[in-house]
Amino acid sequence: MNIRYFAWVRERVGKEEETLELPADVKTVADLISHLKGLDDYHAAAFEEEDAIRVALDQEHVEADAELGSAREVAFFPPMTGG
Amino acid sequence: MNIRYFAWVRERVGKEEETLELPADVKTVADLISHLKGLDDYHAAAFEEEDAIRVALDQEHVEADAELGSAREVAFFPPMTGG
Amino acid sequence: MPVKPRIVVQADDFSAQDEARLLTEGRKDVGALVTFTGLCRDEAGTLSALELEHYPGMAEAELTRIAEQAIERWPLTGLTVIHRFGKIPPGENIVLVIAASSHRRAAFEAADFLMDYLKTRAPFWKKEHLVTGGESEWVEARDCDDKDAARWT
Amino acid sequence: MPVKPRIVVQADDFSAQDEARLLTEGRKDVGALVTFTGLCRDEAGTLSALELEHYPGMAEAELTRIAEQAIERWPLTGLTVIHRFGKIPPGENIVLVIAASSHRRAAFEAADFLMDYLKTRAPFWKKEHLVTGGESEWVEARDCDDKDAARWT
Repeated sequence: MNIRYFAWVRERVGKEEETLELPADVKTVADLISHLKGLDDYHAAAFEEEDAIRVALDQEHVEADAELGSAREVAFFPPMTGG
Repeated sequence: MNIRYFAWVRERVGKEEETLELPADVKTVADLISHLKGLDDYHAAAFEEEDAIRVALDQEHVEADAELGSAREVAFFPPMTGG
Repeated sequence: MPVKPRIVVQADDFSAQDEARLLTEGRKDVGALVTFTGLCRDEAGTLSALELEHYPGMAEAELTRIAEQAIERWPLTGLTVIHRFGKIPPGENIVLVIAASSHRRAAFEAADFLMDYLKTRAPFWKKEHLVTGGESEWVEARDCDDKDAARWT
Repeated sequence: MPVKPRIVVQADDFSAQDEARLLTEGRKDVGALVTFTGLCRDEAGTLSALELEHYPGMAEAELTRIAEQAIERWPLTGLTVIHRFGKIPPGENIVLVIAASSHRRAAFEAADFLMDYLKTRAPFWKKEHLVTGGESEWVEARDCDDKDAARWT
């Protein structure tokens, strides 16, 4: 799965995107966040304030309980501040 | 007193403005309207739908019970339709 | 120092872009500009022009009074109101309001308020001239305009 | 036929005037144009630029979804949304929304709704670069933006 990061989430993870093979038991966005937190200190720091992180699946906003399903791309970012 | 008319009030009266000497008992806008209605058929027709007429004294909106006081100019017109 | 509104009543067309520039150029305190442009419309294709009659002097005075109310009510950095008079064919501009503020909500509300009050209080009257040349008719005031204006009281 | 919104995400500045012309030229059914322009502001004089990061692809997709909601909700004749990205110095444009309609209230409400939803849902993030060259900071989302957006639900 292709994983993208934006704004301070990107800065903390230290990369714009990465492609990961996910274990079979990672079924929801919340599962994925737990999995990413375990990868290294950078990911752990990025997802520390878990409530402050927004998620998009295939470029549509979703909540943490959303099923990853057959999505090709997931993105993590802080609350939006455009406009 | 200088009296001005706009839009269909002007068309019915048949003039844009006129200067009239008013009897001493014409004290309010309502008195003035009664006085004007008595002048001729044109004025009577203009003020027939009295509720539809708006009034300004010295270029400020007022109600029919307003005192004419020392106002130099009074204007009569229909509800505004600008914008 | 309170903002001084720019009020113009003219026969000529206006440039919304030039007016916006007057409110923003050389400043760094304007975060939001809300511009309302009112145009002469004619969906039926029966209108040759709207004729706008106004009360010279009072039109400017009343627009200034409405603008000053908006300035008192919202934190604006600038406010412009331009209203045309004379014959205006379909597709052309009639009225322009621009409210400038540091904050988006203030600019939106001030422009909205200004248009509602302008419609019901500024001394302008529209007459419809028809393509057929038939008798021209005065546009009637609409109850919903009074209701819109009452939202702010 | 439903109106198709014009959605642009670009680094370059835009011309509100050219965009307004696209929505009105050659038409007689547009009575009201409400334009919102958001600018980079810096009252304290400490900002060298805002840097706008965005999620390419999703930014356009989400703005389109928001615009389509507005089109479904209000009788619009046209709707344009332009959002810039990259470094934007104080005083420059960031975002443009123009809602065109036969009716004033529809244009006002659609533009207002669009900005509220854009602020809370379009994937853009602002970072402040300071004149002093000190560490740049991400702008924090404001609770009042969520409250503004909730007005429409």
